[in-house]
Amino acid sequence: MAARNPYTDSTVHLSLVTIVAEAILERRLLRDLRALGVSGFTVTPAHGEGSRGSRTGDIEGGNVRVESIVHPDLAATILQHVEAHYFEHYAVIVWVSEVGVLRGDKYL
Amino acid sequence: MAARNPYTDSTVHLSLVTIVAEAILERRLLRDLRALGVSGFTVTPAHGEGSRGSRTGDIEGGNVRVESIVHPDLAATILQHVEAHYFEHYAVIVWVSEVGVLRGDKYL
Amino acid sequence: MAARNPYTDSTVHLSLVTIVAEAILERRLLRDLRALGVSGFTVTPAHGEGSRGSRTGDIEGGNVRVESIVHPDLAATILQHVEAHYFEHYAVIVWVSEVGVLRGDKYL
Amino acid sequence: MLEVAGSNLATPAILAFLLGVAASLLKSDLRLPEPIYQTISIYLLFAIGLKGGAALADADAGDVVIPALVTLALGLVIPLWVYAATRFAGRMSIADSAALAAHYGSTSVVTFTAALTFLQSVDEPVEGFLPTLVAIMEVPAIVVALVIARLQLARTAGQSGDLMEALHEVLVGRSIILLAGGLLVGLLAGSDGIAPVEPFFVDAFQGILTLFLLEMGIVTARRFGDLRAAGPFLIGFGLLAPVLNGAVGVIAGDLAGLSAGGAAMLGVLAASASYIAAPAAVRIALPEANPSLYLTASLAVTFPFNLTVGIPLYYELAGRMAG
Amino acid sequence: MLEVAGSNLATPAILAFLLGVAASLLKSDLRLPEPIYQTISIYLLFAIGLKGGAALADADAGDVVIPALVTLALGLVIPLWVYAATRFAGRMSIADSAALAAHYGSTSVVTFTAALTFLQSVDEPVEGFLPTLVAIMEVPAIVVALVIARLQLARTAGQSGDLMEALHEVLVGRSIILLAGGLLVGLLAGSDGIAPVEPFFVDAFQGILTLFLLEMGIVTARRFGDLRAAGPFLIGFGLLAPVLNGAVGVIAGDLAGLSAGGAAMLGVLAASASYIAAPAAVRIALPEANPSLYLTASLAVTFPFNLTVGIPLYYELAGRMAG
Amino acid sequence: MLEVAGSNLATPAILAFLLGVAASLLKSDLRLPEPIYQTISIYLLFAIGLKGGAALADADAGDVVIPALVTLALGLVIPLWVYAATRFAGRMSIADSAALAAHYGSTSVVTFTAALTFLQSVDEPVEGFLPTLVAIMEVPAIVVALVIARLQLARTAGQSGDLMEALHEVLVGRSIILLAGGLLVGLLAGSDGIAPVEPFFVDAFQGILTLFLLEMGIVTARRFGDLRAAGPFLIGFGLLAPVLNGAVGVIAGDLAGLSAGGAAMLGVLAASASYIAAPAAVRIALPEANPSLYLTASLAVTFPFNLTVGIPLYYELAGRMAG
Ligand SMILES: Nc1ncnc2c1ncn2[C@@H]1O[C@H](COP(=O)(O)O)[C@@H](O)[C@H]1O
Ligand SMILES: Nc1ncnc2c1ncn2[C@@H]1O[C@H](COP(=O)(O)O)[C@@H](O)[C@H]1O
Ligand SMILES: Nc1ncnc2c1ncn2[C@@H]1O[C@H](COP(=O)(O)O)[C@@H](O)[C@H]1O
Ligand code: NA
Ligand code: NA
Ligand code: NA
Repeated sequence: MAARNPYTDSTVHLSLVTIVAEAILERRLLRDLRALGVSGFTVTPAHGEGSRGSRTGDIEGGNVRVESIVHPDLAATILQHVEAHYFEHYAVIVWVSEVGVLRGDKYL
Repeated sequence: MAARNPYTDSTVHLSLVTIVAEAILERRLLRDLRALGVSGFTVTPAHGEGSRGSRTGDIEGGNVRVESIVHPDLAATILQHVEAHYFEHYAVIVWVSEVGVLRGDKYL
Repeated sequence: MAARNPYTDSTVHLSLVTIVAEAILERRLLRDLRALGVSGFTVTPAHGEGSRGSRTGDIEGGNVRVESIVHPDLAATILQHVEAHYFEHYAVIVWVSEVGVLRGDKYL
Repeated sequence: MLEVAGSNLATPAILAFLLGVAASLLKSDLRLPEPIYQTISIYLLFAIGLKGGAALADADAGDVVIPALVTLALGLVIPLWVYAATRFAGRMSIADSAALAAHYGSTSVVTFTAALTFLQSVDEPVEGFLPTLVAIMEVPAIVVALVIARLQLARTAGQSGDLMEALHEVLVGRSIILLAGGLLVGLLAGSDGIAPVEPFFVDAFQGILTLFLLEMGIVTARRFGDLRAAGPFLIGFGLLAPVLNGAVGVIAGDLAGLSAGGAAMLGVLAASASYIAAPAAVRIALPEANPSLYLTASLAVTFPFNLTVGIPLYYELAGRMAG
Repeated sequence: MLEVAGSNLATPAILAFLLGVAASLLKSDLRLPEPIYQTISIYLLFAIGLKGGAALADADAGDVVIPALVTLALGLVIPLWVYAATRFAGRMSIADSAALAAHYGSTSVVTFTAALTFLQSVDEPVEGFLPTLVAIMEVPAIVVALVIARLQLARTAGQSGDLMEALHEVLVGRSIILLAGGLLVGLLAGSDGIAPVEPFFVDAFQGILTLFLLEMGIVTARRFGDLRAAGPFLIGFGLLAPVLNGAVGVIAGDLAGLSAGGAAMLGVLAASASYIAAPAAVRIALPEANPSLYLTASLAVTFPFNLTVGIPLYYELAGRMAG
Repeated sequence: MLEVAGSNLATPAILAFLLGVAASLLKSDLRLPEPIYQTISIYLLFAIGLKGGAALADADAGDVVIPALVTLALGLVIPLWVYAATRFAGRMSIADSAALAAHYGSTSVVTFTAALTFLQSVDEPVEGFLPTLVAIMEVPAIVVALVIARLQLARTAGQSGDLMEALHEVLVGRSIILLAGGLLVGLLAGSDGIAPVEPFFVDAFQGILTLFLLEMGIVTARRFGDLRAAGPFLIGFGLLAPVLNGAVGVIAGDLAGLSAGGAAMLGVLAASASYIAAPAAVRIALPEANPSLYLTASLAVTFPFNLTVGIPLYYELAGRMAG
C-alpha cells in the first residue's frame, strides 16, 4: 500500500484521516489517537453546521478539525474506533484521502 | 459514483469541496451552500495571498476556508455556482478532491 | 498532467501541497514559496503533536498550516526544497494530494 | 417592586444584554470573538474569587459555616426535585432529566455577578464572602445528577460516558479552578494585598461584565429558535424552576442568618442554571442527553428571566422576609 | 498653529500610530491579533456611544436638532461632489467613483476619537452629544453612493451585488449597532447609571485607543506599497478631499451653532473617510469597484493626513471662525 | 529575609503564577487563549517602555549613562561565561551552549515587572529609567552568542541558519520595537502627556500582569515533564546561573551608583533568562540547538526560581551592599 510516488524519492503514499468533532471531544480524541498509535496530528479550530445544527462560539462549543497522516491500515482502525465510540451521540464527521507524504516512513 | 470503499463497511466515496474566499462572503456563501442542498460544512479562519494580493487581518479582510462533503454531482453544481457568482469580482479559489467518508450516506 | 476533469469545463487537475510547520517559519516558508513561483497560498493557524513533541500556545510556538495549489512539477520542487532546507532541524510535515481546481489555469 | 425592576433594567449591564438580543434578532453579525469571550469568562471567575477571598480573610469563620452548609444542602436537594419533576411530570428521558437536574442544581456565575451589580445599584450591602458560596454550589448538583443517571441507566462503567472523567472535568474545569483559586489567592493576599490589582479586577469589573453581557445577549437570542422544539413543558419549567428555587434559596439564606442582600444572593444562586461547568460535564458523562433541550432551557429561558425579572423578585422577597 | 500641531503629534495616541508605521516599514512582524483588533473596535464604538448617550440624556433636545440635520445634509451632499469629481475629473469608473463617494461621505470613528483626545489635551470643551452626529453621518452617504451606482450602471436587481443586502449589512453592521446601541444604553442609563462602568469605558479609553492606533499604524503602512498603483490623482484627492470637506464641516458646524470645539469635530467627521462600514457595504453591493483604490485612498492617505495634520487644522479653522 | 520572601510569595501576581502551576499539574484544561497571551505580552512591553520613557524625560542624562554602560557590559560578558561553562563543564554541543548563552545573557521582561511589583509592595523606591536598561540588555548577549556559534561552527554563511536574518528578527521583534518604541513615546510625550493613558497602562498594569502570570504558571508547569530529559547538569545550571548573574548584577549596579532598589533590579535583569527574543532568534540562526534544553532551563527552572526565591534574594543582597 505504502508505495513510493513520483514526487520525490522520499515521498510515500499514506492516508490522511480528517476528523471534525465538537470541541469538547478534543482531549479525548487526541488521547484515543495516541493510543491507537498515530505518529502525530495537526489540529485547527473550526466551526460548522450539520445534522446537529450550527456549532459556533464558546457556549455552543465550536468544533476542532484534527488531521492525522497514518498507514492505511491504521486509518481503517481509526474509522472503526470513531464509529464505535463517538458517532451515535456526538457531532462528528470523518473522512480519509490518499496523499503523498515527504519522508512518509517517519509517520508509519 | 458513491461506491463503498475498503476502509470500513460504512465508508463511501464522496467529493470534498474546499472554498477559500474573502471573509466578507462567509454568510452569503454558506447561505448559497444550504440552498444548493449540502448536508453540512466546516469553516476555518484563514489568511492568504493570491492574484488579488495579500489578505490578512481585519481591514484587509482575511479569508475563510469552507469545506463541504457532498455527492460528486452536487460538487459540480457548487463549482458552477461559485464560478458564476463570485469568480469575477471576488478573491476566491475552489478545489475538489475525492475522499472516503465514514457513514457517507448521511451526507448525501 | 494538468488534465481537464469532469466536474466543470474549467476544472483542471493540480497538486495541493500542504505544509504544517512551526509558526516561526511562516515568514520564511512563504518567502520561499513565492520565490519558487507559486501563484498563491492559504494559511491557517494550527497546533499539533509529532516527533518533536507537543506544539501549542505562544511560547511552545504553535504551528501554521500552509496550502498551495500548484502544477505537479512545482509540487515536486517544493517538496525537495522543504526537505533540503527544513526537514533536518525543524518541526515540519509535508503532504501532496491531487485535486480538481475551478479555473485551474489561473494557478499555473 | 416595579421601580426596583425598572432600576435593574436600566443598568448598562442589562441594557447591553438586551442590545445583544436585539442585534441578534436583527440578524447583525456582531459577535465578540471567541478568545475574548473565553478570557472575559476567566476574568470574571477569577475576579469574583479574588474579591471573595479577600473578604473571607476579614470574615469571622463562624459567620461563614452555616451559610456554607446551607448552600451545600441546596446543591444536593435541588437536583433531586428537578429530576423527579422533569422525569415524571415532564415525561422526559432519564438522560435529559438528569441533565436538567445538573444544570439547575449548579449555578450561573454571570447571573450572580449581575445580581451583585444590581444590589450595588440599589445600595443594598451583601456579605463579602458570598463568592465562597458560588464555589460551593457549582459542583454537588452535577455529581448528584450524574449519579442518578448512572443508577437509573444501570450502565456498565465506561460503556458510554465516563463518570470519573466528567467529575475530573468539573473539578479542574475553569469554573472551579478560577473561583476556588481566586478565593485562595484573595485569602492569602488579604485586602491590602489585592489593593494593587483592584483597578483591573474591581474597578473595571462592571464595564467588562457589560461587554460580556452584550455577547451573552447575542448567544441567548440565537437559541430562541430552539424554543419551539423545546416545547411548552420545558419553557414552563424554565420559568417556574427559578422562581421556586429562588424562593427556597431566599428562605434558606434568611434562616442561615444572611442579611437581606445575602439572602437575595443565595436565592439568585439557587435560581440560576449553570452554563459553563454543567454543559461540559453532562456532554461527556451523558452524551445521550439532548444539548438543545438543556441549553435552551438554561440559556434561552432561565438566564434572561433571572437577569430581568428574577433578580429584583428575589430581592423583593428577601426584603419582605427580613423586614 | 504649529505648536498646536506639535501638541497633537506628541500625544501617546498619535505617537503610537507613528510607532506602528515605523514598525511596519522596518518589516517587524508586530501585529495586534485580529480578535483583539475586532474587540477594541467594538469597545471604542460602544464606549463612544455610551458616553454620548449619557450626555444626550442631559442635553436640551433643541440644541441637538439643528446640528443633527446639518450633519445629515453633509452626509447626503458630500458623496455627490466626490462622485462627480472622481468620475469626471479623475476619469475613474462608475463603480470606483461611487465607492469613493461612499467612503468619504461616511466617517471614521477612530479619527473622531483621536480628535476628541486632541481637543481634551488642549482643554477645548465640546458638546457631549457629538457621538450622535457620528451615528447620523455613518449611513446616508453609503446609501446615496450605492443608489448613484445603481442608477448609472442601470443594473438589473440582484444581478451582481444586492443593494438591499448591502443596506442591511450597513444598518445592522457593528458600527451602527454599537454606536446607536451604545447611545441608547447611555440615554436610558443616564450619567449616574453609567458611573459604575466608567472606569472601563471612560478612564481606560485613551489607553486602549493608543493600543488600537499602534495597530492602525501597522495596517496603514502596509498599504503604502499600493500608493504607486493608486496614482497621483488619487493621492491628491486623498489629501484635498479632507481639507475641503473639513472646511465645509467646520463652517456648517459654526452656522449650526456648535461651539468652536464642536465645529472642529464636525469638520473632522466630514473630513474623515470610513474604513469599517463603507468597505463592507461597497464590497457586497459594488464588487466591481477595486478595493485597493478606495482602501488605499481612505487608509493610506486620508487617515494619516487627518490624524497628524488635519485635526489641528480643522481646530485652527474653527477657532478663527468662532473668534 | 524570610519574611521578605514571604511577602513576595503572597502578592496576587506570584500566587496567580502558583495557581497556574497547580492547574496544570491537576491536568486542568485552563489556558489563556493565545491571542490574549500575545496581546498582554505586547501590553506589558509597551507599558513598561512608556513609563520608563516618561521617567527618562525627567531624569538627568548623567544619571543614566553609567548604569547604561554597565548594563551593556553585563550583556556582553554574561554570554561568554555561560558559553564556556555549558560547553566545557557541561560538555554540551556548540549550538546548545551558544543557545543557553543567548538566553541567560538576555533578560526576561516578565521577571523584571514582577520584581518591580515586589519592590513596590515593600515600599522600596527605584530609578524610573530602569526600563531603558531592559531594552539595552535584550540584544547584545544574543548577538555575542550567535557570533560565537558562527565562529565555532565555522559555518558558511546562509548554509544552515542566517545570522543576519536572526539579528533582524531580534531588532525588529516585538520585544525591542515595543520596549524601545514605548520608551520613545514616553520620552516625547513626557509625564504630563502620558497622564490620560495612565488608567490603562499604569493603574491596570498589576492586574493584567497577574492574569499573565496565571498563564505563565500553566506554561511553566507543562515543561516540568522535560526536566528529567534535561538532566541534573542543566537543572543545576538553571539554579546556579541566576544566583551568580544576579549577584554580579547587584554589585555592578551598586558600583554604577544605583539605589538599593535599582541595584536589585539590575541583579534581576542579569539573573533572568529571555523567553521571547532569544528563543525566536536562536530557533532561526541556530536550528540545530535543541529547544527543549534551552526552553526548559529558562522557563521551567530559572523563571520560577527567580520569581519565588531569586527576587527577594537579590533585594536582600542589594540592601546589604547599600547598608
Ligand atoms: N457535509 C459536511 N461537510 C463538511 N463538514 C460537515 C458536513 N456535515 C457535518 N460537518 C461538520 O461536522 C460537524 C458535526 O456534524 P453533525 O454531526 O452532522 O452535526 C459539523 O458542525 C460540521 O463542522
Ligand atoms: N495557488 C493557491 N493555492 C492555495 N490558495 C490560494 C492560491 N491562490 C489563491 N489562494 C487563496 O485564495 C485567496 C484568493 O485568491 P485570489 O483571488 O487569487 O487573490 C487567497 O487569499 C488565498 O487564500
Ligand atoms: N502523522 C501526522 N499527521 C498529521 N500531522 C502531523 C503528523 N506528524 C506531525 N504532524 C504535524 O507536524 C508538526 C511537526 O511534526 P514533528 O516534526 O514530527 O514534530 C506537528 O506539530 C504536527 O502538527
Ligand atoms: Na441553581
Ligand atoms: Na466624511
Ligand atoms: Na540575564
